[in-house]
Amino acid sequence: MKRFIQVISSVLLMTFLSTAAFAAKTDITLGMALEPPNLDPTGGAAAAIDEVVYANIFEGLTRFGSDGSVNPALASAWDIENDGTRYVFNLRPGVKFHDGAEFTAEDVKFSLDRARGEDSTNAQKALFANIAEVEVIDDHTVALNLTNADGNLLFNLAWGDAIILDPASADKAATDPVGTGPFKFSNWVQGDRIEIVRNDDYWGESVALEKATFKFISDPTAAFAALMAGDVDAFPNYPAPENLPQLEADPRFSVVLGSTEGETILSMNNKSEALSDMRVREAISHAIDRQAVIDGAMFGYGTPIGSHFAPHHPSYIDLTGNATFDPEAARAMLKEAGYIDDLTLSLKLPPPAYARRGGEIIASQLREVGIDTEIENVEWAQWLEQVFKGKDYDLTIVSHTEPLDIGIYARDDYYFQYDNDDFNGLISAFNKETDPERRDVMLKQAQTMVSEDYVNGYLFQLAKTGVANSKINGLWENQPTQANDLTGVYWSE
Amino acid sequence: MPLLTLNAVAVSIHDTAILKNLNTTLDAGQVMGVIGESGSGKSMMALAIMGLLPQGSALTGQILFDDVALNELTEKARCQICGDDIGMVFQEPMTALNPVHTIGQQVIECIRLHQPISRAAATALASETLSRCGLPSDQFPLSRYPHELSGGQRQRVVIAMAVALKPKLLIADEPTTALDVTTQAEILDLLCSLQQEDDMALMLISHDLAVVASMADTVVVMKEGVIVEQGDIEPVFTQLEHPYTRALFKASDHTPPRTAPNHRALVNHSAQSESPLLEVKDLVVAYRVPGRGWFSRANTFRAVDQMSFSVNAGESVGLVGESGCGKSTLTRAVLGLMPVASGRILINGTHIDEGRHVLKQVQVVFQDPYGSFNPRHKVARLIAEPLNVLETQPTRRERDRQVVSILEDVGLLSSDADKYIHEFSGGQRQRIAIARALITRPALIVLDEAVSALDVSVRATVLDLLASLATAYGLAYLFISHDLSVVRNVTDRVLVMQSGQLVEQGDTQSVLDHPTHDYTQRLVASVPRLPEYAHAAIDTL
Amino acid sequence: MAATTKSRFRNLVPGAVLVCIFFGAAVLSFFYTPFDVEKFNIAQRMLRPDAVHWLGTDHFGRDILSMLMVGARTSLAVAFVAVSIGIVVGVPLGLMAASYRGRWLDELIMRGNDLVFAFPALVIAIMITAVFGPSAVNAIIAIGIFNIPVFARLTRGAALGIWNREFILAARVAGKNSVRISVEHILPNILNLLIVQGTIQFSLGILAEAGLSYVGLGAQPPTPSWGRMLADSQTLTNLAPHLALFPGMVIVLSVLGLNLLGDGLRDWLDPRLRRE
Amino acid sequence: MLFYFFKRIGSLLATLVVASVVIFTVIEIVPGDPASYMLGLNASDDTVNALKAELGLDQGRVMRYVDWVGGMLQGDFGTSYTYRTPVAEMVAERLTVSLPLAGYALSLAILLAFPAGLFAASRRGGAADTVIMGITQLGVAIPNFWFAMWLVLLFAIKWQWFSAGGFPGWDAGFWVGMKALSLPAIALALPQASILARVLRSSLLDVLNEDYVRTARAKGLTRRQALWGHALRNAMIPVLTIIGLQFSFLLAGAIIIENVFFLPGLGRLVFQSIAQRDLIVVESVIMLLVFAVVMVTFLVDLAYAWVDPRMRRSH
Repeated sequence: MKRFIQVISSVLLMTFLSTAAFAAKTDITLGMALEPPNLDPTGGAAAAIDEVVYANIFEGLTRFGSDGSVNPALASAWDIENDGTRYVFNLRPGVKFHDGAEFTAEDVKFSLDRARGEDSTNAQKALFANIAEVEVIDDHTVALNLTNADGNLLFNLAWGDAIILDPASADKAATDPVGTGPFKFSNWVQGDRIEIVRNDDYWGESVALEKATFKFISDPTAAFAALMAGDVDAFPNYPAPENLPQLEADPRFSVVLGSTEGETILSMNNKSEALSDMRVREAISHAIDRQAVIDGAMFGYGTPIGSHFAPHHPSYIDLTGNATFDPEAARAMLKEAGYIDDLTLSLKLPPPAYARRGGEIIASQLREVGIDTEIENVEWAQWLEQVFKGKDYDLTIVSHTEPLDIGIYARDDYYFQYDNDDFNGLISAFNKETDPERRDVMLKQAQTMVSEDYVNGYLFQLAKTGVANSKINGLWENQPTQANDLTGVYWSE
Repeated sequence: MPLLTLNAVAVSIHDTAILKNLNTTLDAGQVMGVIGESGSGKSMMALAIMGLLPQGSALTGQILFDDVALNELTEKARCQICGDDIGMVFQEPMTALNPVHTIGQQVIECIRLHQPISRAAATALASETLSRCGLPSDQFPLSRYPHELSGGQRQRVVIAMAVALKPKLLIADEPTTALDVTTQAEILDLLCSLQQEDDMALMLISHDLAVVASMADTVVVMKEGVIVEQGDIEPVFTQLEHPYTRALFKASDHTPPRTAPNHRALVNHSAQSESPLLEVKDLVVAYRVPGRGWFSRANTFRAVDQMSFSVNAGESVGLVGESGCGKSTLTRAVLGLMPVASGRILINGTHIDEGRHVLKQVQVVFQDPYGSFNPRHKVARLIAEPLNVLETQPTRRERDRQVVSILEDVGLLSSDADKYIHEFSGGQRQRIAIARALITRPALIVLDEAVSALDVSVRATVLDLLASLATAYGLAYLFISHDLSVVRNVTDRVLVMQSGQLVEQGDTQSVLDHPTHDYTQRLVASVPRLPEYAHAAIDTL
Repeated sequence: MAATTKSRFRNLVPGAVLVCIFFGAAVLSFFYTPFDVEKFNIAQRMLRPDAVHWLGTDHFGRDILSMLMVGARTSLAVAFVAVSIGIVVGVPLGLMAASYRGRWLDELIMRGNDLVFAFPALVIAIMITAVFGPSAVNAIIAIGIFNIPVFARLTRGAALGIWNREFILAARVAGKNSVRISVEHILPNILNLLIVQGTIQFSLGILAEAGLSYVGLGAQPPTPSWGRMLADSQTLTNLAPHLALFPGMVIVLSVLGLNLLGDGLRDWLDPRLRRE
Repeated sequence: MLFYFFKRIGSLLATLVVASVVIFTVIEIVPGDPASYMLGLNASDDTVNALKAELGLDQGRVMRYVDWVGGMLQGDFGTSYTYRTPVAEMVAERLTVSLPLAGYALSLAILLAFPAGLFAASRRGGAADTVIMGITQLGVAIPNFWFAMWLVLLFAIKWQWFSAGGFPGWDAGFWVGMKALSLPAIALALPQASILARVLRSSLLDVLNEDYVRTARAKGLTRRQALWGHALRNAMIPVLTIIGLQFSFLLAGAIIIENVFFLPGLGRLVFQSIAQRDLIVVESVIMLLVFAVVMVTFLVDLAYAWVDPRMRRSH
């Protein structure tokens, strides 16, 4: 077998040398694990939608930078008035939709009203809950009047679900998206690929790539094969970390490790019979060897976390100490809680490798402290039905990929069924707060609270493991939101 | 000099000898009859000549045809002779033709295989040959498929293929055994005329002495792979030197000694009632045949049409008729296996569908000694099966006792009770079948072609057994057969059946000697007879 | 045309040997496996075969040989039960159809068969698991369902042949009803056929289990099964080919063994059925 | 013949109707609804209901069944919940991959199987026979997806003769398309070829024992001539059945292979749709597949009649 690998790599090396001298390419093929169900980010939750259209085809008033910062986009500047309850945006002039339509304040009003309206099918409707009125001042000025002061507004408007559509083409967005971005939608071979091409009269500085193809490869082996065979140039979220060392060793590829907003947690049903007892939850947290999970499931890629918070965020505090790996302690606590080798919990695992593999490892670790688990692998649809909606579960493993989403702990009837009035109070206060310092403090409190209540088992921050041809530059390193922003991407000679 | 010579030919399959040291000759234009019972190796000899021996068989000696040693030729060279100079006709016309080719194609193929002539010419020759063989192309176009022809017609096609190229030698292996008497007669005539027209040599293989005697110039008598006697037919058949030949003759015309059944046996059956044992009144049995076309009502086909007859206790009644005349349907009806459209079947005056106890009076022996037993059951169980019809099931011991005694009655050993059926010969199996029929102490046994599948010698012994049982048990027989000679020898009365109807009935002797109905006449006429000299010989036995 | 004893056992012996090995391994695994398959050891993962781990270790550091032994239980059990379902349901249906040949019940059963046959097996299997959630049991059901018409059809065909034999007439003369005839006369005479088909279906069952598990619909963790081992190893083939190699080979060999056994039995039990 | 023909059509339709009911009912009990799947974790209930209404999921069952069937009869298979495009279009799109793939694989299988089967049968018991039968035994035993894995490892990753998967589309050129389908087709064909070869051989051997083959030999045909001229056509009937079954199998059964080679085929469409609870697609595609199977069997029956004149009159 060793020889076999050597043969492969030597062959690869040769092909590399032979393909070394080429003029700079202006087209790129990106691999994606999941195919978007449609291309309207305001009409579906699937991350894959944003991964294709965000910042490429569609733009919002604000947008995320690769470091997570919120930057101007269609809005060139804004003023905050009435101590945070009114935002006035100056829109960029001379912006055109791909179909030639002029971009005006009316479009903004239309889009935001559409998103928050009665029959809205926007997956993140909550983001706009706080908007009382969208007020068109003139063609290039629009104001948002809020019910309460909202420190998150600019941040919220940067989400893919808040992009601006043209009333004329909005309905076709699902299959024929028309936006203001640097790329135009050109072709979709369902089940195989989506192609976008450069938008030559883009308002911003024009992009280097003339054409980009998103190829959908769900099977990790296939993904590896596709990279090796040169069928795809890059895989921004490479689905099989186990192959990364090999790819790193390969001069044709550069492996980019970055952070995502994905807090990967062992969610616990805080209202289920056994888990309503905090001692049990704490025991479980101590029974888990995070590093083993990270190594076994993610092959070492991932940062341990102690709370529901992203390490790269300025307000992050390391709380991993609250749940150190300590089987003895775990046993003791279980005993205290009255369970001696007689606790059986259901563990429902959605498709991603972190859940399926991680689940098996955690199951074996729990077995060590005397907790039996009934593993059930579920498809996402079932997961939503049974776990997320039905709360028919004890344990599950999910990565929560929305940015700064610790607020979900305050939602009543959210699937962990955590309810803690102090925490709810804290969050609602935080949402109103606009002062950075106090927001920072509040976030730190929130982290500590959920960590010390052992609401869930906090495992690790999902790493963004991107693989790309080493001659490609400008792909996002981190993933503040689900996106493959191609504006800055170019091939070096 | 002879056309065909066998020099010390011996054949063995997987090292078991099938044919041993055969020496014989056949001259051009001559007819050689080959006589022998099953397993005598007569068919194997034919296959050996054609080079169609099964895989794994080894042949020694020489088969000379026109001074060429066939068995030393290459497959190719041999194939040039076979079908051209040597033709062959097989026993089973139903399966001898390729179902997916038209009869024309099959004849033409044979012609063009050996003669470089145009398709047109071949077609012409083919249709000519077929009409020579009694299939004129105006009624039987070359485009017919085998399944559209009757057995006799198919056999004519096979013959046509064999004689199309006017071979020097025609081998006919039991060409008529599977056919009805009348058809048999026609086919034999056909072979005869063809043989004379083309002056072929003919090797006619048959188990039927009469058939051979009526056609052959010379005869070869085979037994267990050996030629026991051969020579010109008349001397052989008159002197009957060899004991085996003599035995064959005796058996072929065997008349079992028949004494009237003793009265006690009878009385206990035909219950005081004066009604006959079996009475069939205006019986109609019909099949539904799905109508062609959509809503056309399924029209019914009357297999048995308005038949009335009766069988008295202790009597032996023959039922003759050709295949498809409704014999077996009638049998099944009488056995209560078939719904009756109209008419009545009475046993001792009671209707058969009034329950099992009536049915136990009637039992049956089927034709096929191989197919009529469940190979997975032991003999004891097989024989005891009909006991199921009794109201009160006997105890196990009682059952075994009956089985054993019956086994002995039919001339088998009590030890045979726990053997499986495949350990028995055909004759023994029919004895077991009889035992099975006897176990319920019936008054009537239906013998459905019960001896047709047996070799003459075996048949004779079985017939004797039946006769003696009739006496001992006071049995009546309904003896269904296509073989008039047997019927003549074992029955008191005979019923003649044609296409579902009873055309003639009466005392066996008179009916068969002076048939009134023309069908009966045709039937009787077509039965092959031993020539006078042979009869003379038999009488001297 | 009797076969020489040599060719008669050419299939039977190797087939039987292979099958015995795998069943043996499965049984043995209840009492002994080289290593505990419940113990994970991430540090020891994906070791190449060596003196300690004869077939190496998997991505959780479990001993592959042990996994294969334990996995044999699942894979064989799934296939076996699935076949049993097919036989238990299919054979009676077939017998019924045969004894009512030509009538509406026969029609009904046969049309039912066609219906099941008409459905794309794998798709339905996926549907079933979508409805009831993936598990070994549901895999069994999914595979079992498609075994039913196979046996029903086979049984009916063979039974029809037997029904025409004269000994059935004899049994009817003895006043036996079609149920008793089916049980006493038909069944014993088609048993060989069923056994042979059984082994064949068994092997197909193993393949099916592998296929289902490969798409994640078979046995659920932690229960090992050959199919799941393949599935788990699929992303690692280029890293540690032996993870995919051994389970695959085991599947191939067991299926091969069963097929050989099937052909062998056919040759051995009943010359009339012989294909060779 | 005509009567038979219509009778078959009748039972064919019956099958389809029953099938449609079965499919619909099964789909109905599948847990998980597309709307909430599409809207994900943070969606509020009224949003979900809004979408449900938009997708027409709020109507009654009978209503939906009628709509569905009625639609299909007019060639309208409904609109995909997730893709928001007409199912008919999607299916047509996928068929441009699945049909050629199935055809490619099947012809490969036939091209391999016939020579092998004939050769083995004519050399029966000989060395060649033993070898061929050995190989086919192996071929039957190898799981095609496992085989596919190694194909990719060798031909795509190691030697890079073929791309690891995906489908450029026919507009990229016929041969390009064929090349992309080659590895999958091979992976699919191997087991099918083995089965076919075995069936062909055994059915040939059965036929070779028939009386009419002996008759043919008596006419002076050599063994080989008899094999070609008389045995082959009669041996076709079981073979045809198998080919029919295999085609319909390949149409849908390629799911796993399509995953290994990430081909945008019909099988994968169903697979994804089930995962995404895009039930309208699932229903319609399964229905389509059932239809295909039924049609194929029907055609096979007709083929029987063509091969065997006896069938033309029967029934």
